[in-house]
Amino acid sequence: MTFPTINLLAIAPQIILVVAACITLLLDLVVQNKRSLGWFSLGSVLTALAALIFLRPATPEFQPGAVGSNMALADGLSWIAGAAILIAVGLAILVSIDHVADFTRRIGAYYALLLLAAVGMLAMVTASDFMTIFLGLEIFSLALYILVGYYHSDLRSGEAALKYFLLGAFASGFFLYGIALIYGATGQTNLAAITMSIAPLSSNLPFAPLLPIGMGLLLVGFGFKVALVPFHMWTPDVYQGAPTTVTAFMSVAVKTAAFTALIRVLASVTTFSRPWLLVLAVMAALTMTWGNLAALRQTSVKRMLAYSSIAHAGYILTGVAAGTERGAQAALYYLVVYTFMTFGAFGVVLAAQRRDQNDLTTSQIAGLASRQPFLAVLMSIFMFALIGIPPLAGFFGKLYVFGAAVDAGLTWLAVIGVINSGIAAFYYLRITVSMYMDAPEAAAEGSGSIAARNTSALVLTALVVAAAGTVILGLWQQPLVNGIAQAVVALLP
Amino acid sequence: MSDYAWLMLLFPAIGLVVISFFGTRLSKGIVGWLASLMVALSFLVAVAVFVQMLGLPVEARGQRVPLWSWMTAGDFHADAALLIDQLSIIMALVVTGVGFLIHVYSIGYMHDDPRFPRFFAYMNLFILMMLVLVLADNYLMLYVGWEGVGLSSYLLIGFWYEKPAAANAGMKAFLVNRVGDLGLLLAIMIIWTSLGTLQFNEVFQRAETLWAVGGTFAVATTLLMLLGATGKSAQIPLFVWLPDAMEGPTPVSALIHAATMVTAGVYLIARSGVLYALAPVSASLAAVIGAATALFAATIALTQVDLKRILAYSTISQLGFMFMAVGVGAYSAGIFHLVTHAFFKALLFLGAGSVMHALDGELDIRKMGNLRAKMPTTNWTFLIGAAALAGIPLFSGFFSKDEILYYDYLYQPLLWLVGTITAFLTAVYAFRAYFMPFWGTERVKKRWDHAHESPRIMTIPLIILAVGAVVVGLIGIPFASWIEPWLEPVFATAHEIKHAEEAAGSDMTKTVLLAIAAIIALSGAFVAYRAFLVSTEWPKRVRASLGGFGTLVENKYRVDELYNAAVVAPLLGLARWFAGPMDQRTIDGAVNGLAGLTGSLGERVRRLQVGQVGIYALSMLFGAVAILIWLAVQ
Amino acid sequence: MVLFIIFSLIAVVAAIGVVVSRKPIYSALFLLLNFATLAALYIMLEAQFLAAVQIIVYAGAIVVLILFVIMLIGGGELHDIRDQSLPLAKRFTWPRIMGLVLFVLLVGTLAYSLITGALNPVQGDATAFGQGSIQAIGSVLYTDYLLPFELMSVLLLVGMIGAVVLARPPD
Amino acid sequence: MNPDIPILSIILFLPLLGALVLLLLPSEKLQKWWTLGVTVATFLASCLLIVWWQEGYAGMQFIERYDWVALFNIQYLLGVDGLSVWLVLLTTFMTMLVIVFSWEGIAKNLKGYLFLILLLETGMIGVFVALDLVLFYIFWELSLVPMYFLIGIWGGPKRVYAAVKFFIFTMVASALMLVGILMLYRQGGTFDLLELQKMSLSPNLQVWLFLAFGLAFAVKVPLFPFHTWLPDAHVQAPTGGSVILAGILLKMGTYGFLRFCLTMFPDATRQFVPWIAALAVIGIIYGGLVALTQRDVKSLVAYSSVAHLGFVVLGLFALNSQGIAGASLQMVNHGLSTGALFLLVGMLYNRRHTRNLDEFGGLWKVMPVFGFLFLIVAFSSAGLPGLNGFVGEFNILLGAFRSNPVFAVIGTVGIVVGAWYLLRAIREMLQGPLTKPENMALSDLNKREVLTLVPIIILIVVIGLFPNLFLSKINPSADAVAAELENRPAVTLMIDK
Amino acid sequence: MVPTEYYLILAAVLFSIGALGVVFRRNVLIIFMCVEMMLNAVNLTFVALAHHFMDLNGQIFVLVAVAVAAAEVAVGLAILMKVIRGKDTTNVQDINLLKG
Repeated sequence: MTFPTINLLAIAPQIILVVAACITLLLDLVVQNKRSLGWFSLGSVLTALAALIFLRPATPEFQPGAVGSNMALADGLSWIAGAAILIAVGLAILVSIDHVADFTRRIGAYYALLLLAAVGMLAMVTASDFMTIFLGLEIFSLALYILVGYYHSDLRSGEAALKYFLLGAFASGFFLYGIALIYGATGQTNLAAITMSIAPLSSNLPFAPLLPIGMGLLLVGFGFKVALVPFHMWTPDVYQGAPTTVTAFMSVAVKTAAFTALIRVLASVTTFSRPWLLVLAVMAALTMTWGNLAALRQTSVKRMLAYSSIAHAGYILTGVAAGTERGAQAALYYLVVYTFMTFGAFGVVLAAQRRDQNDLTTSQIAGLASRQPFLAVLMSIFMFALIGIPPLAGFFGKLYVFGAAVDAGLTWLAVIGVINSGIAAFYYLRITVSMYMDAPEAAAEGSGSIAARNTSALVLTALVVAAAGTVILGLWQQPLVNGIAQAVVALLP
Repeated sequence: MSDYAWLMLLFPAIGLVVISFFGTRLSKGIVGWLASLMVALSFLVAVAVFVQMLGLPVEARGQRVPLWSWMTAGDFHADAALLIDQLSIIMALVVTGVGFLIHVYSIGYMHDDPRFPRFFAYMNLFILMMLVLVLADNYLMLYVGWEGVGLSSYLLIGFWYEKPAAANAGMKAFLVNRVGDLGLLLAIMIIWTSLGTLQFNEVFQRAETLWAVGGTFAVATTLLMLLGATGKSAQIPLFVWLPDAMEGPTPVSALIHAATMVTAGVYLIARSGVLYALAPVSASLAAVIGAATALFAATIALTQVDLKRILAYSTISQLGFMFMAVGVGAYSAGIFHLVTHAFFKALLFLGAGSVMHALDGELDIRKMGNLRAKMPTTNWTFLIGAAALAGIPLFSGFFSKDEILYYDYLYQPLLWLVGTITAFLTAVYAFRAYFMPFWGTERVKKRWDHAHESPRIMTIPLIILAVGAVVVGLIGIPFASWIEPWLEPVFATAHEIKHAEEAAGSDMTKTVLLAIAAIIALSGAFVAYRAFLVSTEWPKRVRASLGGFGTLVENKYRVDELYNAAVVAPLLGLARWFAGPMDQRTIDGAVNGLAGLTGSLGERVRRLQVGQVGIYALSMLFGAVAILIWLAVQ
Repeated sequence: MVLFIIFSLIAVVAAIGVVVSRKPIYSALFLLLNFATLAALYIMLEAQFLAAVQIIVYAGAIVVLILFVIMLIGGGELHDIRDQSLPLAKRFTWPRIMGLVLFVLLVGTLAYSLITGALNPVQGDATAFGQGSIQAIGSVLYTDYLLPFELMSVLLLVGMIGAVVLARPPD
Repeated sequence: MNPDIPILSIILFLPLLGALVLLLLPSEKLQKWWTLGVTVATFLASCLLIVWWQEGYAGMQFIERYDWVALFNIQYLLGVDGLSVWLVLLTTFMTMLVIVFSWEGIAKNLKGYLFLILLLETGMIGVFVALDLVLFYIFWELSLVPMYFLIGIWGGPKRVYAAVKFFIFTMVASALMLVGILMLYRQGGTFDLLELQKMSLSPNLQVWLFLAFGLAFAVKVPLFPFHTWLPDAHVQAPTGGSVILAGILLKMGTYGFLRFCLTMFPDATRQFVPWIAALAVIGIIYGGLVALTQRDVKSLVAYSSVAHLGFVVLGLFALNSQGIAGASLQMVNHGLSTGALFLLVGMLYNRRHTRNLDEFGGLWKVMPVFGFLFLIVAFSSAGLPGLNGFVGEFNILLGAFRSNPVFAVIGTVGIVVGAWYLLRAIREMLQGPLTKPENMALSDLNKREVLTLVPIIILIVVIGLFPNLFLSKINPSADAVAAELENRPAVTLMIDK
Repeated sequence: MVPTEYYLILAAVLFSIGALGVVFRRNVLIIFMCVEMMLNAVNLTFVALAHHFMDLNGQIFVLVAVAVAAAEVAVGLAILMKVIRGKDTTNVQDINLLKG
């Protein structure tokens, strides 16, 4: 009996974060200044990021290959997705430092859960076996169920957690069943092994008809996590009910993790005739349409952004549904970009909402431009990036995903997509209208709490980072695009 | 001569620019004389060109003066260039000569107007544009002048823009002209599309070889051109603007709406003689239109009581004569009448202006009378003008009108008949317009008491024009015409084409017709004398016997009303329908409706989000089952 | 085969019991029955260790925990009050009818897929399978499945933190 | 003649850099002068294009080409030819004047206003110089944002509605163009316009692509019946915004038709000629008639733009040298004359705070200079020969006549209508008795305002008298486009003998 | 020897019943139990397949699933307690502050 050699370096970020999470829990018992917990967590995230960068694909230390009996894989894909996740969690911690005390006293556990959620996500994106994928998924899901319910004084937070949990568990059932059926179809749970087993001839499979069924069930699970119609229903409720810091984090990182895993799974069955791609395409169309339509008449900015994130899941899925190399590249690019812009948008909500509230209505941001012009400018950047106005990165995301769709012969999907972008422009614009063109609501002005409040410098820093990402990834995207290209090339056999 | 001909254009242009930009800072005297001087210089250049041309052999008289390369697009090209030939120099002489006199007259007439400089700027603009029109070397440049005079006409009619009537009249003039211009523009397009050039001589050469007589292109082109000509020359159907144009200052009426601009249509047809020769239908139509207009306008002129309006309808009628001339191919006769008409009609208008000047702007001839006592110079000059208009023998109008009637007779005696009847009517209304103000008794005493002869600066141009109205006829006296051979080279090609169908007239016919014309004119004058001075009851009886028709004529056949009801009102109605039901409600309504629909769809979708876990799970289950069924049947 | 039919019938009945029971406590007991039946089936499938785990974790821990919660929050209020007071017809609102339809479709689809394809007998390594013994499972769990094992520990850590954070009343 | 400097990039990014520096400037005075300086410098730089112009060359000049996103073959590819160079100059020229106009009267947040105008300038220039489809699309969309804010923040009472309508309407319409661009990429593997023009696409595909691109352009132009955003946007926008909107932004649509539809989809273009030309002439008549009923001067000018741009489109779809060259020149002409009209209306509005025709009358008496300038501009707009409008309209109609006389005839009727509404505006605004006491106290234009307008007036006259100065640069390129499109040899002589 | 398909079909039926329960019932606890039942059905599938393939992979997966179920129960019941404390109801129809 021999122990497997595990390439610990390749999962170094995860290890760092787990250790840091434990230490944070311990420190929570002894440290009085809870802000330092935040700084510590942030430090650990940066360390993990540094480790990731140290292991970047260009260096010899980076060995794309199996980690522990093919359970996980550190490759270009996981590197890019991991970086996006770490950036998201880092930003989330950064904006939390000044705000976490608004909604909880259990600050140590809060940071620990954030870190562990990130661990789960990293595990998911590095996973190369359904088992690790499932475990990663469950880790971050559990952590998020808890984090969603973290706003102690808001009943809606608990309600959101309950809904998220019940439906999440329901979806996990489907997900797991899907894995089981794929296992039944192929006799394998390892992605590489599945690729091998279906490569020669599909008739060789133990139970070929189960593969599409299994994939379909799997899609239910993925669809739930990334909020695809019709598995998206929880999203607005949960995003609205969760503390805004958590919303900001989960709205971006979960999508990155789940989409990356989805891409990996799809890539592993690439040689099989793939009827599910059409399912994905239809879901993409439904998702963006539904998300955009439902967002049109929202009065809560958070809820609106939640629907917006649903719509963006549809766009990303468009790239995935193309089922091509370009599609995967596009989806990855979009994910990275989406991380910055959506995080930024929620971050502005956080900065603009009242300290004693966990929500922001559109009337509350009326006249924001005159009170906090810089914040308004940032929000405008995020809004226009989400609309897809060039040269912001959001535009290129759309360009690439729709390009991939057109390339794959899904022109109809691209058409639906661009029409959706137009519909979406309406509600994003409404935010800018409120900020720049509406007079501040008397009540909001009267309460004074918004006008008087200064945005936390840390939040602003995070927002500036997000805005910079949104702008720079549009103008100077060569490094990212090249990295993505390599990652995707390595992915496909 | 071609090396300095462009100076003709330069001087009024200088006047225009200087007065536009510095006019308000200069004294009135300087402005007025500067403007007049510029026209005078232009006139002198024209004279110089003319004199030089006289010395040249016939073949060398027509010359192109290229100025600059104007417009090129693909294989289309048009130069800014002048064509100096026998026809254009005659026109230029008339324009600058009469124009100069009217400028001088205006110094006196407009003396008290606060916008004195602006008036002269407009006048110089007009002279410039008119010269461009008549000197143009190609149709496009002619079009520039064509619309340019339209602009100055618009500005000058609406010179007293505070008066709504004047402002409206200006607008009407421009728009009605634009309708005509549309025809000219389309004609130009056909010419270029078909012949590949717009330069006059090239067009005529190519048309002669490429177009069939009576062919589609020739007919279409000339008909459209005819539309343009009727607009500018106030013929049926587009004459309605000219009577209203009398709202402008009287010198303007004299210069633009009598002497020069309105004759542009005649000039155009004469210039395009070759094309009309190729399209006999259009030419005949022009003649018919001319005849109809002449008679029609003459009847209206008989019934009008506003002195300037009488003259206006008279102008329309006389232009009808010119159309009759050019329509039947008697281009020289048309141009001859154009020249004589320029003198006597300008004279009449200036005389009318002088009367107005004396009577504080009074224009109703029923309120005038016995002015000869107060205004001797005006009286005599007006009489000469009226005589020339009426075609009293030995006055210029007699020769030119007779020339036209002669050719019409040759072409179609019916035309001659209409022309002769019109000539009779002309004599009647011309002398009516003379007798009623200047003879008889002073009908409004107070006005009469104030009346006075106009200052010298106004009477001298009157005198010069009166002399002109008498002597200018000499250039075309029957059997010894100078102008006909002079212009012949210009119209030679056209005549050649027409030659086959032309019936030759004899000297005998001509003499007889001459006699008839003389009798007609004199009897017309006599009738006027009897009817309007001696037995004033008589016209009333005639009027009564005419009944409804008389009312119709008095109301100018209600053409304005007809046009309003048939064209303007429906268009405005359509515009309102477009703006309201169509644009705001249908199109924009569709746009907003689509947005609203999307919004309400969003609202419905939003409502589906009921907030209940069971429903959410149901939705998921639904999705799962749908996916599975689809994948299972694959 | 007889055993399978018996157990499967019990399992299905128990499952239906969970769904239709009036009170949560009945549901919980039916659930217990269901879990136990499954454990029996595991044994039939040579998964002795898992059968034990099934009894210990599911029956022993999970169901007990659920019962505990039911007791804690008071049994009387826990049934679907509205449901029970309504006449039968009104209980079947459109979501429920829809749910039933979907249920039928789901069963149909899954069964159809499972029946249409023939499951090829693929003979694995029976020795390594070791009849689902603790030893066989343990040896792979700590070698090949070390990473998932560690991740499981992280998962449980998260669960632990969550339970502590959430269940403790706000201070 | 062309020194080796990236002149197009300089023109393109000068305003953007200026805008960024502007953000740092403290006082309003400094901001104004700085912005003016930047726009003047940009204008002068764009004049270098003319100085260094290679005469008689039909292709692209001053080409700059760099890889941008190599993986997707997106290039930074700039270039101008005779069809676009005047639009670049028009942009820099009008922007400069707008800054002069905006010297006074911007009540709030002047810095933001100037910033947005500079940003807009970069966007608009970019549209005219970009030769890579993605780059083009970027600038195309980018120009929406500043205009949206200009309307939405500094606009009239219904500004939010107008701004959002403008944004959504044009954005939705151009969305399909993005799909079209992507389909082209799928065919050709490049976004390089020059490469794509050489490619022959299947007629069926061309039709779809034409529709995708055409919709975007049709809305931007705007072609009937996609025009309803325009009156709202124009009326509500601040004067500077209206000037840029009418003067330049609308040209993006016609330019798009010319640069993309005509050159890349020749077969489809020929197929669509009757439809587009029909819409164009409907627009001419319809826009004119609706303008006739408007009481708001700005609204009147806005609808007149519908009519005028109808002419431009009619010219483009004549598919011959005259039509295309005329349309290209007419774009500039319309920019000048309509821009000037909006400036004049804006100057009046600044004094009187209304634009309703009923409120005016007899203004010529108190504002002679205003009246004089308005007159010239109005007649330029009405296509009076000797002024710029005529040159463009004539060539357009000539070209249209050559390809389909029916449309040309209807278009010519539009000239009459065009004169009608403008004269009516003059009649009701400048002429008539001066009755309203508020109007009697109006002051005439001041020196700055005259200075804003005089350059336009000069150009109006110069283009009218010496159009070949401009056409000589347009013609080679227009001929080249026309030659590609003419499936039959050019017919100049039609003989019926 | 019972064919593996029988087990799989049994599991499918159990899974479906669980899913039905989730959408059918309004009591949070019962919904929760139904979810657990679904997971168990999957476990049965795994075990059956593992037996069919003679492959321990499936069994390990069941172990993972059990761990996940345990953790979920802990977290889920904790969330449930929190909500019930706030709202005093277990009927999911009453838990709808968030909607629209």
